[in-house]
Amino acid sequence: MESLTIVIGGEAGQGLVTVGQLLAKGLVRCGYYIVVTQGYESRIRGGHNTFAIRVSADPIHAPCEMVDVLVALDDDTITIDGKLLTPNGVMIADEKFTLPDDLSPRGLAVPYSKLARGKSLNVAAVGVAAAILGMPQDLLASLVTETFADHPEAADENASALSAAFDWINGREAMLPPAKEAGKRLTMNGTDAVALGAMAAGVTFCSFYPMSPATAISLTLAEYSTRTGVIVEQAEDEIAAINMALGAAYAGARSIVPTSGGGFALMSEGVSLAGMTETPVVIVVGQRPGPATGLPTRTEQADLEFVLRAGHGEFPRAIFAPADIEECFHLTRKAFDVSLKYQIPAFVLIDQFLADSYRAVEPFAAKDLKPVASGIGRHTSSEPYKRYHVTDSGVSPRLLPGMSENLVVADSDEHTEDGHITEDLTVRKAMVDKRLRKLDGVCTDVLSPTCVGDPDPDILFVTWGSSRGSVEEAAEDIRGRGKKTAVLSFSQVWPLVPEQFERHLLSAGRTICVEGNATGQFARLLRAECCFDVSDRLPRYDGLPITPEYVLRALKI
Amino acid sequence: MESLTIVIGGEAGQGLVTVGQLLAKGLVRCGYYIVVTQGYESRIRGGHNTFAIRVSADPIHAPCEMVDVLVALDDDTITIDGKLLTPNGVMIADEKFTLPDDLSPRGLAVPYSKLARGKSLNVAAVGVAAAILGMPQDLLASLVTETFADHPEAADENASALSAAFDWINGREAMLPPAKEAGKRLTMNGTDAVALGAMAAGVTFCSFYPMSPATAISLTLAEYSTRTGVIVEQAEDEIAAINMALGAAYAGARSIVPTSGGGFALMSEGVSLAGMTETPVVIVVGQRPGPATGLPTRTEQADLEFVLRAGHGEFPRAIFAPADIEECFHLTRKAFDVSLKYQIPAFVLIDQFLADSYRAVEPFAAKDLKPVASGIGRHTSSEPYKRYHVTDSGVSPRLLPGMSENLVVADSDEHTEDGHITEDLTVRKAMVDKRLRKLDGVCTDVLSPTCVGDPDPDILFVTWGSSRGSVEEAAEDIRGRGKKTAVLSFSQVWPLVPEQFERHLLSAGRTICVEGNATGQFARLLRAECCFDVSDRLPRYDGLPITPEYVLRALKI
Amino acid sequence: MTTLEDYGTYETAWCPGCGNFAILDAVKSALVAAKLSPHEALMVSGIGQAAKLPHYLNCNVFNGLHGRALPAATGARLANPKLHMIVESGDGCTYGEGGNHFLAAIRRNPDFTLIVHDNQVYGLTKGQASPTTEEGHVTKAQPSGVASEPFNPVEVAVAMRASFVARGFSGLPDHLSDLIQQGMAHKGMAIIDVLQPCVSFNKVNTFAWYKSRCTPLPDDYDPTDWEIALRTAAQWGETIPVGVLYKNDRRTLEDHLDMKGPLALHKSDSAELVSILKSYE
Amino acid sequence: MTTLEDYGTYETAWCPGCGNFAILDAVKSALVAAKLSPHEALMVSGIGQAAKLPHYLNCNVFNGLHGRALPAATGARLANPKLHMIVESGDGCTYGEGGNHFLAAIRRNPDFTLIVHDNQVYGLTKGQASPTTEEGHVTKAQPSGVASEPFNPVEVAVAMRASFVARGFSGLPDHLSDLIQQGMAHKGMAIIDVLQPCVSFNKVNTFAWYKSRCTPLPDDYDPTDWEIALRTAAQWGETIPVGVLYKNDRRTLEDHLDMKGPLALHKSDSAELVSILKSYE
Ligand SMILES: Cc1ncc(C[n+]2csc(CCOP(=O)(O)OP(=O)(O)O)c2C)c(N)n1
Ligand SMILES: Cc1ncc(C[n+]2csc(CCOP(=O)(O)OP(=O)(O)O)c2C)c(N)n1
Ligand code: SF4
Ligand code: SF4
Ligand SMILES: [Mg+2]
Ligand SMILES: [Mg+2]
Repeated sequence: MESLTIVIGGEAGQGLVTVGQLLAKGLVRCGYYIVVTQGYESRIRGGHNTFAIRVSADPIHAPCEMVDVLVALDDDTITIDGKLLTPNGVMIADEKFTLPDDLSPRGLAVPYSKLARGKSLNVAAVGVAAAILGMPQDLLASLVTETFADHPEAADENASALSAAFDWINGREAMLPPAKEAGKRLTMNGTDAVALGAMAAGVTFCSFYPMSPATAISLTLAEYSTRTGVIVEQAEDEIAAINMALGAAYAGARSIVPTSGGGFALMSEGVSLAGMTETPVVIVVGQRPGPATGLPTRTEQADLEFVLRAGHGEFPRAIFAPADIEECFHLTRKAFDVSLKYQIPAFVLIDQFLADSYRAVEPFAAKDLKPVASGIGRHTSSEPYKRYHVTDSGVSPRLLPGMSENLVVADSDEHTEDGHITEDLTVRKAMVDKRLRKLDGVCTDVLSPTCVGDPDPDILFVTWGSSRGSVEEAAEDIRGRGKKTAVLSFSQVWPLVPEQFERHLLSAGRTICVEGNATGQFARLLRAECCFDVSDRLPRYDGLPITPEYVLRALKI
Repeated sequence: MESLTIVIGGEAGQGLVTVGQLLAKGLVRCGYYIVVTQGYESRIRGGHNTFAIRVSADPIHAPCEMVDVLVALDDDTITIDGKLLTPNGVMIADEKFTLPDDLSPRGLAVPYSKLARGKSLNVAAVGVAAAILGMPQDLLASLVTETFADHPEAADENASALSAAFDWINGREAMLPPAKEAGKRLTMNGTDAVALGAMAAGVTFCSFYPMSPATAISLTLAEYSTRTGVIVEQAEDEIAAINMALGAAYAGARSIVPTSGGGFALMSEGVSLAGMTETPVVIVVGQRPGPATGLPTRTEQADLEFVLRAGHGEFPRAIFAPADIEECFHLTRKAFDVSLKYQIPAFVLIDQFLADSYRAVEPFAAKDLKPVASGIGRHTSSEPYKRYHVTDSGVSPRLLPGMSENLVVADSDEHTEDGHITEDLTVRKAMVDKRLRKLDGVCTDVLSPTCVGDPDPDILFVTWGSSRGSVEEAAEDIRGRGKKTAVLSFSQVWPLVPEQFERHLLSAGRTICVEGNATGQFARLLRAECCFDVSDRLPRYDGLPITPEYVLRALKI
Repeated sequence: MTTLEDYGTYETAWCPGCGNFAILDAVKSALVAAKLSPHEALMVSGIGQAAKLPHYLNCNVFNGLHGRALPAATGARLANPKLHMIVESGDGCTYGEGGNHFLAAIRRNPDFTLIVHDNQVYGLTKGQASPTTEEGHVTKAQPSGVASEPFNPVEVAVAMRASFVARGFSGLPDHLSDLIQQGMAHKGMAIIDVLQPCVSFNKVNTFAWYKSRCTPLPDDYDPTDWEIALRTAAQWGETIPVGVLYKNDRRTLEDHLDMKGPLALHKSDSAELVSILKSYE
Repeated sequence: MTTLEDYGTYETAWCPGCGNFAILDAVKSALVAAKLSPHEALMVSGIGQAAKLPHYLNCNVFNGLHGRALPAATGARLANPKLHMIVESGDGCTYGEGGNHFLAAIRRNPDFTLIVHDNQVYGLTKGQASPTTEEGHVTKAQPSGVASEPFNPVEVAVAMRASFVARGFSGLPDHLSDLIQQGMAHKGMAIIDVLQPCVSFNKVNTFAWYKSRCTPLPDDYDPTDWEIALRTAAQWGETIPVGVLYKNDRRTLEDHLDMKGPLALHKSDSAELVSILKSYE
């Protein structure tokens, strides 16, 4: 499919994200598909940031490294991102900057001081870009009005900057082909979609400690808290966050805890508590490059094994790794479902790339979504209620404290069926078996990996989480060159049910596991779970997302 | 080999451990081999505790479930442990208790009130047991004098109780065969040996937060702190403990951090910091059954995968799992060595069983041990010193702050060679590669698993850590019944070097992985690391150690 | 009517002579005095000897992690403001491992009662120093004596203007039960630090030691005067004042959040979600 | 002689106009005034905007985890008592994530200086409330305003009898540099809470806001009087006193441990080990 990539580059604090979002939303409203990649540093002002929008009239699912339209808000952007400009690419920059000589006629030196007043320079830049792309002026104008509705003065300034920009470009041929249908899609990124998925699951409690790139999930929940009734509590630390979430869940809340690797590390003990007390909780881990503080604003997929093994002792869990924004929504919702159904901790593993990646998303049929089951039972027998009654499925009927005359006793020690601390080692064994038996149920609910492409492929790519889009696009490209390819992609990475996918692995000529970490964590998991050793690994761990080009380069194609 | 098991049973607070240690030490001094198993509850007084000493004139390495001599200090012991008495076993109890009818003549109703005054009843009980075992009275008498040296009054009382007990038994045939050689061996348990191993490695700093079964390691280090110069600091929590240890190590200390699963969970972030800053530290994890608080005083081997994956991001580590007390000493020392050499976190994974298991240990040739290398380099070049200089081995020369004019900059963010925070993604990749390259070095230093038994065995048992002794004894027993058996046993569980052991796995008819957890963590690790799937798993997770009988029962032998 | 029998009698894992027994009795009698049925009460605890208390009476229980009783309790509180909650743990659990949560809970002021069994030692792990152990106290972990100055929880709580700060003594059971009743009746977080002898590991601060020092506040003591309260809370010597040291009527966390009822009864409104989704168009 | 140049000049990742620049200058001038060469100084920090400071001058650096500067510093202190140490971090890092360590460090009293850049907000993560953010302050994370009462670090430190407690303001650079010099000269932990405007995220407590309130203590102020110190530390309104609020000469952690020199120079004595092993015979 044909696509263009627009990159807006500048310093932190220049308002890059605001205009990037504006342009992104405008494109989606026009009916285009987009994939946004945000690159920024761990600072509030200065440095070099980019907001890249790949756009196409056809569905796209991956970023692209080349630049067709570069909106340079500072000098650095010209030198750094200018290198990636395609032969027909256009660079848009303030006339006061020096554009490279070899650029004309593809350099547009814009007289911003004439087009824009005050802070509206950015909007003028968007206007220029929108105009050369061929976007309708009125659509952008109304978007600007909406965006700045709370700041009437800014709104006026921006509106006039926009029209001045369109006037200045006037008459140039549109770079974008027309969109295929009017846009009804939503524009949102991964953190939005996770938050909305949680709302769709009826989330009522969120405790968090700020940490990039997960903070925005809690902020979105907070933004709508008065409308949805969710309580959002900033905790004193991550340990408090997880323990609050568990206390709340015990008492009947649907709890979510968004964090990132380092914060999650502090929650490991709490994860184990969730396992022992069989308290449902959804934990979202927004991955970024580690170890330790690492690169706080970049992307990586290196916390899979940690999330899988976090917490001392043994207990079942489920881990979802959404591949795109739709899945961020649906799988967060499903994480609640599984967590409540089996009374286990469930994880949503995203990463900075996906967290920040705006896309055009088919509207969710929010009205038609079946409500997530509460998992709360009733106690009708005349026997005293037992929170940890041993059942065949391992799932014990769950009641809530204070909501009936029954007493609900939850304990972090090994406990009897009625929840009290015990030293009886026969009970111990029965309780371990009961807890682990729940995994059988979880397995029946596991989302199958998708496998797209040729049957019996020469190359089967294996991937997981947010890398799917790029790997599928690369595979398609290779297929275009006459090789049979397919992509096996996991959006639920635990538990794995080999029967769902083993045949794909076995039918491939060569298997290549593409993932955003250095040591090949998913490849190792495949070996551990189905004794299958992929032929090759294609890792990325420089802080950037896997792109189709990255895959092709690595395969020397 | 022939052996007897003496069990002392009673309530917490009855002084069981004191007399158990007395008897254990006495037996070792006589020249016997022992294996102690302690069973106790998470309380200070009351409940049902046991101190079991298996004793033999030949080397033994495993506990035994049957009881030959039962010293019952309370009624419960008679009913509970009495069931395990062998046909020729003897039960020793106060005459005021009612011994089971079917016991005579194997029940000894002791008139303690006549033999002992005050608190010396326990020593009288030891005396009775020692006398029927056939231990020399004078050896025990001097041991009692030593043990109560600080309480002259108690010493006197105990001495007379002891001789009264011997007099009372007078003339009975010794149950124990004579020892084969005079005892020169040491009596110590796992926590002692870990602490001593750390001292042998020149430990200078220990930070900890109390947690069973690891606390005793720190207490032993504290006990000798004025003599060895080690600083032992009780931290406000486990997070402080690990961060203190790292701060101290950065500044030149050799740091150790003893903890258990739940405390370790809180250290996950710190482990990641050790990985990123390349700060050496030894972390001892004393495993107990989880999840969460679990069974605080029992045993399990279920934190392997957690310790292996703890911490976000990717970095090398080494994990030792001593099989016996000698290895507790030597592998703790080796953990320091590896940690200092490669500037990585190194782990010693023990468990409650081993922590509390007194054994007869060949004296360590402390004088002949080669000192553990400091890992501190020198900076001779005229270039400024770079803490994270990229080298072929991945190991950068390490200097200490304040010890020269060179500045030592350590950073939890991704950093340049000179240790300063960076956003350069090329540097990022180089640093990941540098850190991970160190694993190659670690691999060259890996301790080979031991493989004992028949070549090409019908059954190859695979095991790790403290289960080795029991599995080897069970294998020997099976061999005695005409089946070829062998045991492959890992005392270093990470990294694994398949070339060291693959041939053993492949040459076996059937492979059975015996480990103290429910889900088969080591078996899974074998699949992940060498794509080898054991034929069967033999798990134990009821809080008790794996015993030879347990293995034989499970195999229906 | 609720009676003591409703709260049951259980075998405990405590040592004979331990101060915990008296605290348990005081808690039960306070619950009865408050006319609460067992199912209306939720007890949250951490890990330690003290933290086992909730297992020894009939009620709802969340017995969580060492040091983490307060955040778990805060979560439960927010999930169901109708529950009558007592948080129960030891000095090590609350001021050691859980120190940060102690500070945060005072700042939040949730409406529950915190009872800290302060035996000035880590009991369950066999006698290491806790934050309230006195300087110089010798233990196996501190063979040269504790190096840190002790933490005075009531002093810090008063300094931070916690909304209810009391000190009790397990050897004054009626006084203690009354403190707990007052704490439960108080709107906001009631902190009750209860001095409690540990017969097994604290050979310094014994029953007799406390008994000779703990002196109830005079009847005319004004717990609303912050400066006096601070001075009183700081007292720790031949006389240790016990009673309600300080209180105020700060807003509670629940007031701030304008809480309506149990979150479990909250009906999520799909129309609201639809309208929120619209803002992403 | 050490000069400012020895400490170098670096590009920073801070926002133009941020109060951090003045703090950096004050730290450098205090180091020069103390006649320390860069290699004699160790700066330990956590994570946040403030915590980046050690990267912007020549010295030894341990830039650890968010919230964990104090324990790392305590470890380094114990490993080498000869190092001249400054611990540097933000209000979120020190009083939020690191609150428990703040309490423990006050009780331990290690000999180093703690400089807290108190901008009353989480800067690096974009403006959420920190423990010192005022009640009612609106942020994206607290759209209905902060529900908790703010933490007054100097008040708690004085209440706990920390050995040196000061408050400074980045807008009074000479005064601040003097505080840091005094802190470094003090034997024991010197706590300096530095009010610092965050131009990007704190639109309430701005430079002007602080400037009009921060008032140096009078010359005759007696920082050894605990009650006065406590009252002074509690002041937070139209006037905010800055200066050394309180100090005492408590024993330090190092005194207690009778430390002799860098642990790295410690020679382990195998004869001692042999004799210890003998006790296991
Ligand atoms: C994370 C963690 N660290 C350590 C422990 C071990 N531990 C259990 S109880 C306890 C101390 C309890 O002291 P305190 O809270 O004063 O209660 P007490 O036993 O004195 O009543 C400790 C350290 C634990 N369970 N979890
Ligand atoms: C364990 C952990 N949790 C959260 C974060 C994310 N984080 C980085 S800086 C910061 C807040 C910093 O605030 P403050 O300490 O006040 O410093 P400032 O940026 O305001 O100077 C947070 C929450 C982290 N790095 N690590
Ligand atoms: S150890 Fe101390 S606190 Fe615990 S039950 Fe025994 S006497 Fe009570
Ligand atoms: S965000 Fe605030 S504190 Fe951070 S550098 Fe900018 S102005 Fe300073
Ligand atoms: Mg205690
Ligand atoms: Mg701040």
